[in-house]
Amino acid sequence: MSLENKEFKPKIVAFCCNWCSYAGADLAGSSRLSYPADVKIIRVPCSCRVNPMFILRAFEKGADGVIMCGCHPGDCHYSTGNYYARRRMTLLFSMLDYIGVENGRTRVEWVSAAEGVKFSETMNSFVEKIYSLGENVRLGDLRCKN
Amino acid sequence: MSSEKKQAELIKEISGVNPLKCMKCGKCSASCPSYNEMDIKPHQFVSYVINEDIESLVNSKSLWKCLSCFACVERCPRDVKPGKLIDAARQVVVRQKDQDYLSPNEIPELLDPELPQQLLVSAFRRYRR
Amino acid sequence: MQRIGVFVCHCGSNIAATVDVKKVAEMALMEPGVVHSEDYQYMCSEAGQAKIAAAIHEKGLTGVVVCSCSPRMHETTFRKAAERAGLNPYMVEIANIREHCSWIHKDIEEGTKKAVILMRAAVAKVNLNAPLQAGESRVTKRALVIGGGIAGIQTALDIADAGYEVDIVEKTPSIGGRMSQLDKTFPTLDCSACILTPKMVEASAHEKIKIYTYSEVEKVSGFVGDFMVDIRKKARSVDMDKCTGCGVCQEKCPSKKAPSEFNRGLNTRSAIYTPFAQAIPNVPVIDREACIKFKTGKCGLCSKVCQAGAIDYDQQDEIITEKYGAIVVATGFDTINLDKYDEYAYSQSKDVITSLELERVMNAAGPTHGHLERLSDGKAPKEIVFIQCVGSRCSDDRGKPYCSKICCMYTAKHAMLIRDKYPDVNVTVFYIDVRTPGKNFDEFYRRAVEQYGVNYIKGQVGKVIPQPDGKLLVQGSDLLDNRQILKEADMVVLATAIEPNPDVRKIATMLTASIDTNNFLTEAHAKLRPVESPTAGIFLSGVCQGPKDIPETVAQAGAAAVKAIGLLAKDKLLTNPCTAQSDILLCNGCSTCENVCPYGAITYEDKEVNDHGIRETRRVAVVNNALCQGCGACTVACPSGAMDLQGFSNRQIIAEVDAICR
Amino acid sequence: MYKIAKENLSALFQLIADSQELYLPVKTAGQTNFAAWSKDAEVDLDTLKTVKSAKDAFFPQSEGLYTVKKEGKKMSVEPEALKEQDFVVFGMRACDVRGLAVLDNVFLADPIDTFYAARRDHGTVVALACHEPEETCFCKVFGVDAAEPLSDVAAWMVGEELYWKPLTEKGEALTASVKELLSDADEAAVDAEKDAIHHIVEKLPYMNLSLEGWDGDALSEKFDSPIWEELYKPCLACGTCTFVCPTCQCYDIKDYTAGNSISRYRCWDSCMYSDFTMMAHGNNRTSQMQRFRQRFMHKLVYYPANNDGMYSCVGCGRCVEKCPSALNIVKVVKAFQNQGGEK
Amino acid sequence: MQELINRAKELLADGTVARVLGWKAGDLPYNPEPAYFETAEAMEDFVYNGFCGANLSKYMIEASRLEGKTLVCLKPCDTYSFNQLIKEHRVDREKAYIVGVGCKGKLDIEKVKKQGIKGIESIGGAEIADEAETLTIQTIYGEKTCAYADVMLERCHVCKGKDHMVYDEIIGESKETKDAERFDEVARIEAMSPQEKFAFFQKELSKCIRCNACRNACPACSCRKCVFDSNKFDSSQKANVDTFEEKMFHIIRAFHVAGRCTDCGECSRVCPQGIPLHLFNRKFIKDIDELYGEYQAGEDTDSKAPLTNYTFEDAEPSIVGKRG
Repeated sequence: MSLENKEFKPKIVAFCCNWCSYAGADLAGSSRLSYPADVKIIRVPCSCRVNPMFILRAFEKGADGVIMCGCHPGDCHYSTGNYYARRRMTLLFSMLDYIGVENGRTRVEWVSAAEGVKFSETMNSFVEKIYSLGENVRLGDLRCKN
Repeated sequence: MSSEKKQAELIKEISGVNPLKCMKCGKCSASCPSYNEMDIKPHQFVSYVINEDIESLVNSKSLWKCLSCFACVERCPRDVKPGKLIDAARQVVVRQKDQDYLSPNEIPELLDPELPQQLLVSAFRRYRR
Repeated sequence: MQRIGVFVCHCGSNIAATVDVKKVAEMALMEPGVVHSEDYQYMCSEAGQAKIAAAIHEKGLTGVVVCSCSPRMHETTFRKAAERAGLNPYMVEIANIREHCSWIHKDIEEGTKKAVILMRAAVAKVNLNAPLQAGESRVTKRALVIGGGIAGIQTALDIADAGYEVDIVEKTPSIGGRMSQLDKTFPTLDCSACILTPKMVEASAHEKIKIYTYSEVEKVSGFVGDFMVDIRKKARSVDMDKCTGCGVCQEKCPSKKAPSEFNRGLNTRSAIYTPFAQAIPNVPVIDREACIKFKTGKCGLCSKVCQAGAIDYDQQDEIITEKYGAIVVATGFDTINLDKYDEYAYSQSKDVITSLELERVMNAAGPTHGHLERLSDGKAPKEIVFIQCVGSRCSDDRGKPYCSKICCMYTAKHAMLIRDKYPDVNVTVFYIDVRTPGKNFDEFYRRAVEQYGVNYIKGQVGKVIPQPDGKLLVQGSDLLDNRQILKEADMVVLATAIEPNPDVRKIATMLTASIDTNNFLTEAHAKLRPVESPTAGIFLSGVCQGPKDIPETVAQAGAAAVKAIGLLAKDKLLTNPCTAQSDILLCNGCSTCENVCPYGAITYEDKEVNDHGIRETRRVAVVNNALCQGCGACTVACPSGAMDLQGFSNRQIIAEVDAICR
Repeated sequence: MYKIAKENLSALFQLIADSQELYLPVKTAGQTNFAAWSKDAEVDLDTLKTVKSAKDAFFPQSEGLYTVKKEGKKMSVEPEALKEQDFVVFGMRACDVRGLAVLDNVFLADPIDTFYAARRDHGTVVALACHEPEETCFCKVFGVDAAEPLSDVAAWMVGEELYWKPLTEKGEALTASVKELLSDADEAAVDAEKDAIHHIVEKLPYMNLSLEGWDGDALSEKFDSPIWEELYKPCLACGTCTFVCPTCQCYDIKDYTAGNSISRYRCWDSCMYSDFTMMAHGNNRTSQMQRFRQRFMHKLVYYPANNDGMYSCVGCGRCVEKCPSALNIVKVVKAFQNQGGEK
Repeated sequence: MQELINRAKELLADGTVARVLGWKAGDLPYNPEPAYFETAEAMEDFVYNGFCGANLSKYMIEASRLEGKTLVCLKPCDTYSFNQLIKEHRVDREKAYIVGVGCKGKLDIEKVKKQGIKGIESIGGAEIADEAETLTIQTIYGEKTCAYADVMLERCHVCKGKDHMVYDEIIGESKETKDAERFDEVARIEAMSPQEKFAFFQKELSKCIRCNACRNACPACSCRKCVFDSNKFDSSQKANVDTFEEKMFHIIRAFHVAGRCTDCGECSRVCPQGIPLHLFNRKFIKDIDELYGEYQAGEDTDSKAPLTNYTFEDAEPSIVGKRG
């Protein structure tokens, strides 16, 4: 890893649904399963609440990676929310890939309330990926780069 | 990785089977037409792979007694397919023995007109994947 | 501009060990809108809550941020505390600096930095919070039970006994369900009919219970406390008020070729029929597919012999619309189709039967009048083989991945009953595992082995081969003895997997109740809310939620009833105020939101709007707050941003994003 | 009068760019617009009209005004610096040059727009005569001569030569700085070119458009005309006409929050937009008809009323080419003519 | 065209329709404008030729609120948009009398001019009835010609077909103009390296002037107030201050019309900077077709749109990285 990368502290936004993934993150916390502090979680009622605008907004404002977590398909608290979210995110990610944004910068994982370990592992691997990709330069507003 | 472990992994890879899915119901052994001639029974193939005792498996009589009728593959409720495992074990042996491979287009020239058609079909069925 | 107070909890050392709480409190004062900040040992304690209340009073706070443990833990605590101090509870937000920060980080500098950012995000959100009021909705004090088996009957009785009206909708001509088809019940071996029939009678006689048999739920609208349900009463062709249940019509009916549903098709019934002798109501229906009168126009014999003049060939389906406050689903189960298991020769031999069919064979009212005999030739069997887990615990698409739970016990029951009544018959059970958790269950199974000499063999059957002499050659394996077994049997009984009644998918869709891949209805919480559907006002009773035996079903039925009673006992319901709201000035009326709403909470109305001086009537979305659960699917589906979610608004979430990325 | 061989133009551009910024028509992804010169830029002087006019060079589509920074509870305001560096805009057309005069009347009148003024002070314009004016052109209607690009330096492209004539002090200064690449020339070739251009202009359909009845006094007569109700109908309310126009000068002021700072910037606005001049109480133009009317009334009535009869249209014809619904100022003028005829 | 005019006059006369929505001849040979005609006399100015590219479905949103029926001339591809608008309750089918007009491909004057043809006085061969394969263009520099197919709009080369999806009657023949595969260009970009993709879109989008022509011409962008004009997301934007804004705008616009866009090509047609905006929409269409089954928006008025639908087995978002 280059010297630059050592100094690089990525900003990572994680959208977590209230019923599964946020609880999974809580479980990771109470189980003391660590993951890098670069990840900051935003609680949403359901993965279907995550608007592509939020994800682009995060990148605009300087995020280096955005991950969305929700209940496993079939387990949505609102029964169908994550199905819609899955299609929306698939299309959005595909578009970002299409315009040349590295596709590792976005990810969706389904994490249940019981999967503290998975939550922590997911975050660790995602952060690692973002470190390997380095700073997000393709999808940000220059004015936010201080 | 020990060579036994490697071989067990290889068998899993070739067969595409996850032996841990086995719930030890024995339906494979119940279905097997060669059961009585086998020293290691079909349901035991699975545990030999799990326990990475490939040595015993490849040296068993069963390895060559399996008819590849695939009754166990068809009936296995857990998608474990012991027939595929034993088939994969044979592959491992074949590869170890450094034998030549044939490509399908070489076969016609080597064909003995007396060769039973069934043998061919069975061979293809076995090795198509 | 809000006046926000930030309260940073130490949580003893849980937070304070890895987060510099003083620093977080100090940094909070830099944030826009923050007028007060402090830290305290235990914010959730009485004293901590008092600090929040004091600050609300003294500093005139309009918003509160508590940096503490997960909102899933204490959000309600702090919101209630704020409410007691006169602040709208929805002006409180939690920054989770324990589970999401202090507990997973070791470095205090890193932890503090992150805690500050989480605090900032919460402050940014509160800046945009608006006071929310929980709405109220009324409760119709009447419950609907879908399904008239033991689960439905028990639920209905319990609700009715609490003094509320209950309607049961049953698809078949009689209530009773699967239990009415059973002969004896484990582990006590008492007669199924003897314990079920009194319940059926009690239900039908109960003044608070109304039973719609031969009826189906057609449409459900509305929401918790106020469901509107259309019930289709299928044409019975018999006037229920006039019929005396004498049964003459069934005797005289010349069409007797229809397979008897009640006897699992093992024998036939007349075209006009009651499914079984103790049917309730004891009023027959005409099977129009089988009836000669309906097929050819000629006959009419039943009408001629009916002294009550109850036969009515012109009867039409009738739609009844009724309001309910709560709905209990008790749709039960059926056995799976065995077409894909041709190795067991089920469709080839009449002597290979399912356990449910065996129940009918053993039953005095069954096709053999209770005599154990081969259905092919009527001979008494000498050798019977039971095969367990047929279609259960199966990971391919032939069967079901789950354990059907009841088979081990009923097979022990069957084996025991046969050995008891016919000691000369050999009984062999091929099993994978014998599962007997339950009171007196394992004792029961051991009795079958030890007292009755049932031969249990660990190993599955591979194949059943019908022999020319009518015998069945069973090829199985004995895994413990490591041998293959070839056994000649006279009869083979398959412990067939059970699956939810196939109709339940349609019903779940109508109710917007969630359903899993196996068609079992999903409970709101696997452990803590096992009898409630995630959809408010929908409760689950019996096997529609998961495989169960009778005592469990009855227990769950009672639990579902209590939950329903708890709902019906309320005069008003408080609704979650974090619901979607449509801005009528921005709404296009495109129905996209309506299409993704899992609750049917969005409807469209033509409304008069005043858009900057332009008055016109527009088709706009209207959210029913009582129905909306606040998932937010609509807010993203809405292209114009007209639909927004209170408490998690677009601007609030964006403010959080901005604060984190700052 | 000087000249330079076309093949030496890149050397000329390099020389200019050595000492100051140079903007000129550059083709990017198939479209030609004014952009900063670079070695790799595909300079395109053959396309008559850039998509956007050269207005950006003096009045950019968006420009920062000031930034507010916050550290802790402390705030600081940093105004955006005014243009301090000299620059050259090469290849503007006569109509666009007139466009600058229209903007000058707005931005250089009291109170002076300092951002614009600074750019005007530092900018030198080399304008190019239109070799082949097109059917969408109607500059002549506004007294603009496509053959006489009156700016700091006027230039003509004739055959393989570019003729160069400084007209102002700034023009002379620029000429002096690139003298080494220029050679003296007589005016004969240019005169012939001018004749040829005039000859083409005579044949173009819009060049004789009559603006009779359109002046600063025509306010109520035009404003109240029922014709607008018909004219605006195909308008999709996009801002294409506005953004390609060399004279449209309306802007909006907006704030952008970038983490710990807020930058206030201005950006072009369009009177076609529903939120144009939106105020707290709402909007004083509530219908698209009103917004549509505003654009043309401004160009042909309000502006002349305040600027000694000068129209704020220069006849560049960009709106004629680019309107998605094929609407344009010529159609508006003609519609009123026809109406007059019928009455 | 005369048949169309006669029929329109008839329908106006017998009161079936209150107005006709079609095109009015422009003052140049290639700039007819969308127009309403309320009388037989006004119909004198009616024109329908190869330059009548505008998709009039969009205008029907407003026309649906007027008294009486509007006769609207829709080309085959426009009818998809109309159907989609019916589905979204944005137009009233009862208020429209749809005349499906024939189409033999629409022309792009920019492409004519790109061939170096200037000083245009008149254009022959653009009439629908003409069988001509070439356009004959009179210019002040003399007569020029160009092949019809060479100057057709991009969308006509990948024409969805000559059938009208919804109509009351059809007047005029349509011609098959498809001579390219719809997704070829998208596939070409997909095959690029991330750097190339980024450079390609960066270059194209750098031209964007945020004039909103694409949005305002788009029949799927039928919002009363666009999110980019409202403060609902703090996303109100007007200027191209930073390249990000263009990306945000075009991605979100494409996303909002995903599953609703009929690929009518208006966005690309109207873009003053010639940005191939259809490449965004078509990317989503291609993805939807590949991941969720073929779906053509506007083919009907009642099917579930891909983004308001789902199956349990839907692809996971990670498929994006796996497809390579």
